[in-house]
Amino acid sequence: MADPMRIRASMQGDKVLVRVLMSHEMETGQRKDESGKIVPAHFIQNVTVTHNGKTVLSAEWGPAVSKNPFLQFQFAGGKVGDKIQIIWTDNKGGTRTDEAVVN
Amino acid sequence: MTKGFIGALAMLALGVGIARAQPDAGTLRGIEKYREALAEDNPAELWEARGAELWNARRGPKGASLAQCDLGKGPGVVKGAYAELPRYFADADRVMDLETRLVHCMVTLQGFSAAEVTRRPFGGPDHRSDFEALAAFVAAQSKGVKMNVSLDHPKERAAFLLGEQMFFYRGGPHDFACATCHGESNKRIRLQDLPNLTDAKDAQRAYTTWPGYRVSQGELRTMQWRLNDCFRQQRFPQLKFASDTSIALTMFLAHNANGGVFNAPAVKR
Amino acid sequence: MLQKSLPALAVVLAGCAAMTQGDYRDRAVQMMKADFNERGQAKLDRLDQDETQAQCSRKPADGALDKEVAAHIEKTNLDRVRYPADGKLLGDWRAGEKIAQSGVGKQFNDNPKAPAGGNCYACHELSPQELSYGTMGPSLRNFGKTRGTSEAVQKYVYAKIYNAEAFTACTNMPRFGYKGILTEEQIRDVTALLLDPQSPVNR
Amino acid sequence: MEEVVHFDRRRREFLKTAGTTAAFGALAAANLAWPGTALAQGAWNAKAFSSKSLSDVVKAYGGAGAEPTNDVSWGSTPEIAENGAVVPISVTSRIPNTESISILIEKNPNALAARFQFPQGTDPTVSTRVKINQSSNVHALIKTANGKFYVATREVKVTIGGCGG
Repeated sequence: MADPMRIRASMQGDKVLVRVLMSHEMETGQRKDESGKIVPAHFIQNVTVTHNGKTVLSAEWGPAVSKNPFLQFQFAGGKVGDKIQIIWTDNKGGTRTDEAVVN
Repeated sequence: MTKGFIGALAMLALGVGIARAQPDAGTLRGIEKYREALAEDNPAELWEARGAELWNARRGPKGASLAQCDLGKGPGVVKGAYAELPRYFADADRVMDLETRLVHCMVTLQGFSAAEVTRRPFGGPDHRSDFEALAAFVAAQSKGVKMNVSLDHPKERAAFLLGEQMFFYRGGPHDFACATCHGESNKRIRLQDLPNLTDAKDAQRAYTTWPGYRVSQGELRTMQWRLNDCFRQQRFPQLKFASDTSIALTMFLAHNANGGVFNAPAVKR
Repeated sequence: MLQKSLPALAVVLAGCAAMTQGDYRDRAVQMMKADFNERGQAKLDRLDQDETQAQCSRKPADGALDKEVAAHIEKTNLDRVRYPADGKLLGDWRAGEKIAQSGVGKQFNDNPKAPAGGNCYACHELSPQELSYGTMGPSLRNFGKTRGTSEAVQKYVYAKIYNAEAFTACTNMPRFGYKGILTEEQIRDVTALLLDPQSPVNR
Repeated sequence: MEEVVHFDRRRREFLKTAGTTAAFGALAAANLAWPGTALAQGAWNAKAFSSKSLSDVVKAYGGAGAEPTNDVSWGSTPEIAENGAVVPISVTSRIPNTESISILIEKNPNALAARFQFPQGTDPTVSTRVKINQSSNVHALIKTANGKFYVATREVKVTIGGCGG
């Protein structure tokens, strides 16, 4: 499910507030399907957020992050019109990159 | 069974009625905080975005988009359409809810077969539902619009009255009807408030918040799914997707919610 | 399934101004019977009502339940109560607590061979440890503590769980024994959950 | 088969999105070798994510122990969750030079849920949503730039909801 992320980046005072929704199953590897077989783990492991090319957040995730993950944080030094890029990669090699502009 | 025993039973039954369970205030406040924390940044937006793409995508044997689909307010008019559904459509000579109308448009505009597009109408871990995405997209275009479902056409009125009968119809091993859980005000199942769907205020609050992102499933669910899953828990057989029964019940619920301001997709437990 | 023909409905609806409530009821039943698929253990006969279900399928507009009908419902259902042959009415409250917590059973996606739950907490407060309880039914907290465990009380509790319609016509509570949802042993266990002095319900 | 198809699709989309620069292509290829692959963009500490306890997670990140702290606020984190599948967690550290915040769920099969690293200029505050199997202590584990670990703890109750079936 590599649907685009929903990224909101907005100025809150002198900080840029970033809110992200990602489309991902975040399968734990412990759930059984209807035939009783274990569904293999499938989850986002790394998230990196860059602002004008500089990393402003990096995260490691396990399968306990909820399905269709949400992330919110804030950083200084940004302004309206700046570019935010987010990359995630999962444990099966899936990945997705999306961008947003600070408003 | 003696007379005395029956009398004792009656007294016991009365005694049971005295101590009504009061919701634990601290627990309910905590749950309220939980719901507030989830109200923003609703993953339903992911479905809305995919629905918008699907709406405009050229698909099916005819390679057409749904952009000319008439949801009741004219071809291609999406804004406010959901707040007036279900409604009678002359071109099909039938009352339709949103999903039934989407099937109609997929068949007539895009050339799909109805059986094909409704084979797996609900999404899961290994399958994504186009209806759930499209319903999220269409419903979101009615945010802030007052529910205004008409019973002017005889078939609309008939659907409502049939839906009402179904709502109160008891059956199955548990004797459950829709009304068992949704016919009284101020009741909870576990910690979830049960809307009284025969009461305007409760019906408005409930109906205007579907479709919803169901956090327990991580899926966007629609009214068709809601009815299907209620019947599962009523211990009934499986309701057919976009069936007349589903439309009649939806008509009953939607009309009861008239006047409520539409505010979906919402977040649901 | 979407191509289902509707001529019958069209004919009925053409004269709908003249349709009575009873007509709508019959038409609604016909429509439902066409609009469900059997799945798993949930066959289409689950849409067939017994007498009690039919008498209790009432809209608010139908007014209060007729006293004679109510008495009839309670009498016929009381006659259907079957007590255990060995006369033992109290089981294991620990097993009863598990039954009270479990909401599975009889659904089309449930394993028909696995035991069903009673789902008591969905509607009732019981043990103080469980915060997540419903309010559709009365609180059963301290049920045995306030009523004792006399044979009359035991028989009442067993019978109420077995067939609640015997005591309150058109109650929302399922007829767990009569409808084969819970076994005799399970009903004994839930009876113990309510009455046993050691049960958390009474502590 | 399904997974293979999905993988290819994701990979294609990735390449399309990120552009087919050599660097990104190499990254995608490296990912094939999971598990245990360190990605160019950031390491994934397999040992930490398979740890069962707070102390093992601290060890996996090179510490000896964590000192309890009250200099953490929990924002919108609820004390009771209607559904354990999605529990909003919000953590803000007031500890100077906070470099990372990890969120641990004591009673989950593996304790560590997520770890966030804050470069200079990023506030040590983060909100996310996690799965909590049963009522449990939730730990916010803070690591500072000088390698010290601090921990704040709060309980989150998870309720059973709905019709139960």
